[in-house]
Amino acid sequence: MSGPVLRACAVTKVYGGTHALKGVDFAVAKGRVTALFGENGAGKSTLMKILAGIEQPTTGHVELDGRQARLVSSRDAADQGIAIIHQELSLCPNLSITDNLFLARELRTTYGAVDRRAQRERTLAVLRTLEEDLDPDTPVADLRLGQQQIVEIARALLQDTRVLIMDEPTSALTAPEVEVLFKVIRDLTARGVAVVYISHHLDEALDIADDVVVLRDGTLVATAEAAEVDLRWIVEQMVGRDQDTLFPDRAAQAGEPVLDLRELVVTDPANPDRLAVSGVTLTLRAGEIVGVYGLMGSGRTELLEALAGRITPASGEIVLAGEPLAPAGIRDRIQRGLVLVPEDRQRDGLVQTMTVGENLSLAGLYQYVRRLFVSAAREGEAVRRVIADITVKTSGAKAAIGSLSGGNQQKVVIGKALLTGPRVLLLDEPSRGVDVGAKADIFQLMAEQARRGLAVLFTTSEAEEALHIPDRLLVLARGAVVGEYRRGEIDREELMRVSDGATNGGAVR
Amino acid sequence: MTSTASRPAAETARPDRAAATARRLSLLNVAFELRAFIALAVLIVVFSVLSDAFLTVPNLITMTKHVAINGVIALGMLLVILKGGIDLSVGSIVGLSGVVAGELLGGLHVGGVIAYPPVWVVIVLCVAVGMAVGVINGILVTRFNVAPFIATLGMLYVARGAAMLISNGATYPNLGGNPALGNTGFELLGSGRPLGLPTSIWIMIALAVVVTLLLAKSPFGRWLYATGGNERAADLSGVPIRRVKTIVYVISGACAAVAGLIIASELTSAAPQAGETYELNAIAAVVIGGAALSGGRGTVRGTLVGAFVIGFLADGLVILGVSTFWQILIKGAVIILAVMLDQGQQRFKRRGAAAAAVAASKKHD
Amino acid sequence: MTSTASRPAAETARPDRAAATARRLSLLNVAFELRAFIALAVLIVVFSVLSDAFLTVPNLITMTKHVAINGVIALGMLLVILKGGIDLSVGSIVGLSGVVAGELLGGLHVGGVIAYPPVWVVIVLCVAVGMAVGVINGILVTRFNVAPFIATLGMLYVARGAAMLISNGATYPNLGGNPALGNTGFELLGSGRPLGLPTSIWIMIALAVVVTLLLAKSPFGRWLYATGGNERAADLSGVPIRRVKTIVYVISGACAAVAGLIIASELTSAAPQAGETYELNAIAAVVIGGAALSGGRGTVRGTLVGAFVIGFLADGLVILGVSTFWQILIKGAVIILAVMLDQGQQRFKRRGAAAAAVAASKKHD
Amino acid sequence: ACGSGGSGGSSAEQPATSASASSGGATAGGLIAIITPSHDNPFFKAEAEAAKAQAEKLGYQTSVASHDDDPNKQSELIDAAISRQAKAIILDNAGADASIGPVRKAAQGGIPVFLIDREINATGVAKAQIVSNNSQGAQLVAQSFVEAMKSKGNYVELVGKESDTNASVRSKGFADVISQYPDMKPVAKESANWDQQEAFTKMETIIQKSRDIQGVIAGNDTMALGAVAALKAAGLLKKVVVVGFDGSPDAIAAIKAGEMHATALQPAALGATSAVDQADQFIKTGKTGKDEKQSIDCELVTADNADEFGVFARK
Ligand SMILES: Nc1ncnc2c1ncn2[C@@H]1O[C@H](COP(=O)(O)OP(=O)(O)OP(=O)(O)O)[C@@H](O)[C@H]1O
Ligand SMILES: Nc1ncnc2c1ncn2[C@@H]1O[C@H](COP(=O)(O)OP(=O)(O)OP(=O)(O)O)[C@@H](O)[C@H]1O
Ligand SMILES: [Mg+2]
Ligand SMILES: [Mg+2]
Repeated sequence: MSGPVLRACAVTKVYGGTHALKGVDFAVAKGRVTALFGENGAGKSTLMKILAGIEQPTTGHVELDGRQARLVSSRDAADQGIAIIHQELSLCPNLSITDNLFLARELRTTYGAVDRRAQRERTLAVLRTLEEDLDPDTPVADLRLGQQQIVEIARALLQDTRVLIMDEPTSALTAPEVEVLFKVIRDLTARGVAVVYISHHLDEALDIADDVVVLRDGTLVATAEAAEVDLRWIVEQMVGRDQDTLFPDRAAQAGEPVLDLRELVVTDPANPDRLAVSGVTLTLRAGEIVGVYGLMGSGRTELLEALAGRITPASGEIVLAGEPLAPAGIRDRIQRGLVLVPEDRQRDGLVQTMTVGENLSLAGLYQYVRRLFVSAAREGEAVRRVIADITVKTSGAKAAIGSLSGGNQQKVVIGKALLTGPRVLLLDEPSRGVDVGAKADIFQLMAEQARRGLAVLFTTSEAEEALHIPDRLLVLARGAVVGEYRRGEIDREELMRVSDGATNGGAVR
Repeated sequence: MTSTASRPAAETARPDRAAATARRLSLLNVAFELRAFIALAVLIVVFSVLSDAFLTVPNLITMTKHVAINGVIALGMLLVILKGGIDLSVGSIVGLSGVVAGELLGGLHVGGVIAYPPVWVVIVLCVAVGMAVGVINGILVTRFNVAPFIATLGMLYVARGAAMLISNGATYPNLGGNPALGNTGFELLGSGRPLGLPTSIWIMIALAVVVTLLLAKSPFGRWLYATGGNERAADLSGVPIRRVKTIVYVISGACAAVAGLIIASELTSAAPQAGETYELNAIAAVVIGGAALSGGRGTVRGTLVGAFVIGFLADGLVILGVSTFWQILIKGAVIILAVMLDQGQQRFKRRGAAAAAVAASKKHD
Repeated sequence: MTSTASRPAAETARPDRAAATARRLSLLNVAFELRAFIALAVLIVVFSVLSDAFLTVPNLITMTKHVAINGVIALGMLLVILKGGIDLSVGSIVGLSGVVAGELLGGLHVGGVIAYPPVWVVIVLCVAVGMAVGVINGILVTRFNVAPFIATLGMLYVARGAAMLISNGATYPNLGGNPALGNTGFELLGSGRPLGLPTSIWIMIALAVVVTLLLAKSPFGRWLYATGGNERAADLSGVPIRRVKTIVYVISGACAAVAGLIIASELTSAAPQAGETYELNAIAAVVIGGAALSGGRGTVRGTLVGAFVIGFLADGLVILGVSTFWQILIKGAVIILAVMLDQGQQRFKRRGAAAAAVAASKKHD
Repeated sequence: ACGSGGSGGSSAEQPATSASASSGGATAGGLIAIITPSHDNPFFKAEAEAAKAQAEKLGYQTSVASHDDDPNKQSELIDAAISRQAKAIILDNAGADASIGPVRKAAQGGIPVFLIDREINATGVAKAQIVSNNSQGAQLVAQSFVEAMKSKGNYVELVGKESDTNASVRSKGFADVISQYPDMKPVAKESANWDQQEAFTKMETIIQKSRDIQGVIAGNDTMALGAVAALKAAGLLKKVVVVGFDGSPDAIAAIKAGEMHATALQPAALGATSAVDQADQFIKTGKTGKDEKQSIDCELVTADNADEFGVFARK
């Protein structure tokens, strides 16, 4: 077809101690969709940020139309027709949809004022294209996650773009919304726009792609035409080995029931208009690993947070080892053996101003107190043991938490939970944002803990993980359990169908 | 993937009870939204009942004139707070601006000759001095990443020290100017009454209109709210956040300088210690007016009402002859109560919505 | 974060050079870590050179005694700032505590009889009053979600008003007590010299030791750093964040009350306006000492050094006979400069780490 | 007794000559520490400058500092003077009760303290207390005020900072006189914290309460001038008698301009110079030759004699 519009040449990027990109050559062509694949932390977002002028390459450069481009700010890039939809939502919650769409590129009247009417009309038009029926004056804070993502998309569409970069645009969208988006993308490519598409929903990405590029550990490992490859090939390239070895082999085992919940109802703390969890009943047994699969916003996090005592359920009952729990109280539950590894480790898991050791011992600190003071000896001993036990790669307990890689940071959060001596371990997306090796380590670790008699409940957004890791899998849709399966009882297609919430599935009960 | 996404059942079903609860609560919300107005109304009613002298047109004008000084400073402070910052240096700028006016009206020594700049030049230069302090605040915050609290705390001392040094601690006694020197008219800022209202009220009104327009109509206003709401997102969208941040400190400095000029003009004298602790009144006005210290939330209307609450409270207590000591205590209590109302409002909002959601789901089951 | 694009070429060519740079930069870091000490050392050297009277044992003891008051308040403030809050009410608590002491030493009217509580009871009750103000601050912040700045600003006025009302604005003249009434000894707090050092210095030392232990050894210290570093993470780890937050305000109130007692004892009289603006000195000491206003970072050592910098600066300027006006200006400049140094340090750190990473990776390849 | 003497003759030109640095090499006489309240008040400034000039004339080194009416800061400044082994301290103190301890501390440290302007509630501690007679001055001004108001009418009193002794002494002095005239009606008594802007604002508010005001009596000139500005703005100045206290140059100018009726001039320069002279005497001979308590009477300044006064002193 036509030549590359935008191209990264031998781009390297170093953040502090991590090499996010190592000499990557990457190009996108006019009128084509290039899908970029890679594990978490492979460097996809970093590469896109460099193409969009948000980050500067440590070495290497970016070419636009064959000439070296100077992209030192997102504004530069926007001026040259490069638009990006960010992976993390970057909207101002206090502004309306219209204001967000036109932020820093306001339409002006002849007097220089913001032309609200014109902006509103164009907002309506672009929302119509996306088949979204929203009032342009709604504050973004009042939108649900998926709608916010649509606002992000709309913002990119508003610009007169030649290159459109979409970094996980669909992570919170429903299937029909994705369909609409794909239609829009096809329209754009037909008009000659070059599109980069990143998604962890591999099949979906492969669906829309013309070209496929795979990054692994900051290195570009493969390029191909979409028509010539299949999912299996992509995963192989991404992971760099046969993916089944990722998952530990273990036989299901289940002992005594440890945790019982009955008809648990939780309202969404961020948006009390909706129920995040509506009537979940579930039993966890010692030594078993139970997975919870669901789309974004299906209520997994709220379910786990209600179990951990962070949010108070609206109704329902939680029984731990035969004793009903008080409605709230994280501390109480930790001491009774119920502990949560949160999904967002930066926001909820780690204290960045503290050392590795201090982070590890934080939740279980009460065990080392001797006569008012923390016994340094006991604490140090426990910390050393857990570092060795779960193989955290660090220079020592006194290292700054920020010096660790993402995977090792995640291990620290898990280690912190383990140091409380739990009976039930709750993990919310434990594999999110960690690299391949660490991911396998974490699953190994979960299996090990289960073998020692802990009950493990974890959530995931990855179908493969959902299918391979847990002894028992619950599928959540709109806050309700829509299916429950033992390992091997469900395949990928069925999982996708059920998790949409349209059909009720479920074999065992 | 062809399944049609039905809206969650909770949303489609409309149980009347839940909806009614929700409506009732949303009425409550409106009431709370007006809390600053309510606080003001309560004050006015209480004082009117307790004193005949309170609710008269001349007294209202006088009180509004007093409010104007804090109001002008608070409007500048509003912008800084909208961006998520704070400006502790405004009180010192008030003093510095007056001193500079005093110095300039007393004549500029230019190479052996003394030049007497006309009043408009003096005013422009004073405002420029306020803006210069704002620029320093802005540079410290944006370039050197000094926390706004600390940067402006430092400038609180520096500007006050400068005012003291320029004036050598003395008060400039007579700012009336001299017709022979062509620099009269300075006192009009304070004592003029165009259309029957004191100049300072007109200045506050004009400033309020300008800031309202700035916030509501100009791109800068959008950028400011965006920067305060989510700085990273604003940055990624191409908002020049450093410029926005610097500008708000500059405007705040200019507003404080204008307040300093009004005070100096009203007294036709300028003291270097003028404006001490005014920053606290301005911050209180902005926060009572519903702004969040974390940024992104706040309005001109609210800020003005906040300034009126503080000003009317102070004057009303004087009219009632309440002791100074009680005045101090009551002021603190009012600040806390007004802000607690705000928290109450937010909690009500959340609880109301939650109740509605649970009710809706129950109906559906 | 985005401005270092031009350096790479040189570094790729010479990995060993990069490593050397990294080492050099990390040495620099150590130097910057000590910046508060350096600032103090510079002050001491400068003042010693300029005045013979400065570096003498009696003068050092005297200056340290002056530092002690701000030091005691600052140690309480440190805890509040570590948690990510701020306490503006400490200055008013200083005044209130002295007034309560004055009132109690003058006798308590209990049902027609006047009781004269012994000095230790008076001290305990004064500290309790400070703690009570802290409890209110804590409740406002944790239960009513009032921003710490506003809650403690309100209490600044309320506590000051209360001090004025209790004393009716007057100073309590003679806190020496009466042997006949068994309430003598209050002045020892200020004028006693156990082991040759003024009591207030011992109090500061004792408090520093206690706070150091609290921070370094107790679970509470760990909880506090965690709450200030990342409140959400602390919460999820079972840290009782509300209790932690309330406690820091209570301790801060207690420290301020102790400072008020020291002042009243030194003067053997108590004025209701004592302690005005002391909150700013305390905050400045904590921040100069390297603490972050955002919480989670700060040390007792740094805070004390910060208090010494502010105290020695003030006393040294007096000894040199620098004019009051310059003193104000220089104080502001020192606060800003000290904090700018901190920012410089952080930037160096980041650059050093990047250089080290590049060097390390080159070795691997 | 000392009020009318012309001995302060040299003080008028003092401010201009105080340029020489005080931190220079050793001076034979040693150090005299001069501590006054804030330097942003013209009265205290004049006082400090007069003392400094006199001390330097007598061959002493000086150090000038202000305690901002903070007793604790005053205590620290006295500590600093003790550390530096000052030969004497000239002090305008920060509170009649709160200052006793620090003055005693200095005395125990062997440093004689000479109090000016304000006294302390103790005797035998300071070597001298050379105080303007606030009560006498207040009565003087009140008498003139009553006469100007023809012994009747509504008046407003602006009180100084309520925690300051001088505020209450003066207020009491006013009351001692005015209470003898039953037709003098107080309509408001407000504290304006010695501050001009606050006096202005409060006066404006009081005018709203009642425009039927014939007089304003203020605890210091700064507040009187604030009231003048407010009355002028309200168009009432011509009908209202305003009196103040201190005798600041600004007030004297206002008296000349007919905006104020009278003020009580405290001879700041006189007291300060006299204190330095006595300190010199004490250093050389071990005694001052005077009683400890010395009262300097205030002088009434009205339009009739305004021309005779300079900066807190007779010309
Ligand atoms: N601002 C930053 N500072 C330090 N390290 C960073 C920064 N941004 C990214 N990294 C690191 O760079 C590496 C690549 O991150 P990047 O976000 O590009 O991954 P990604 O492929 O987009 O992953 P994901 O699928 O999770 O979005 C990771 O190790 C990450 O931790
Ligand atoms: N319909 C909605 N309206 C408002 N906010 C929503 C909605 N759906 C999800 N959210 C928000 O998105 C976030 C993630 O959703 P939630 O935690 O409920 O689901 P989840 O299954 O854990 O999804 P994930 O962990 O993948 O984000 C939550 O903070 C939630 O408040
Ligand atoms: Mg990414
Ligand atoms: Mg989740």
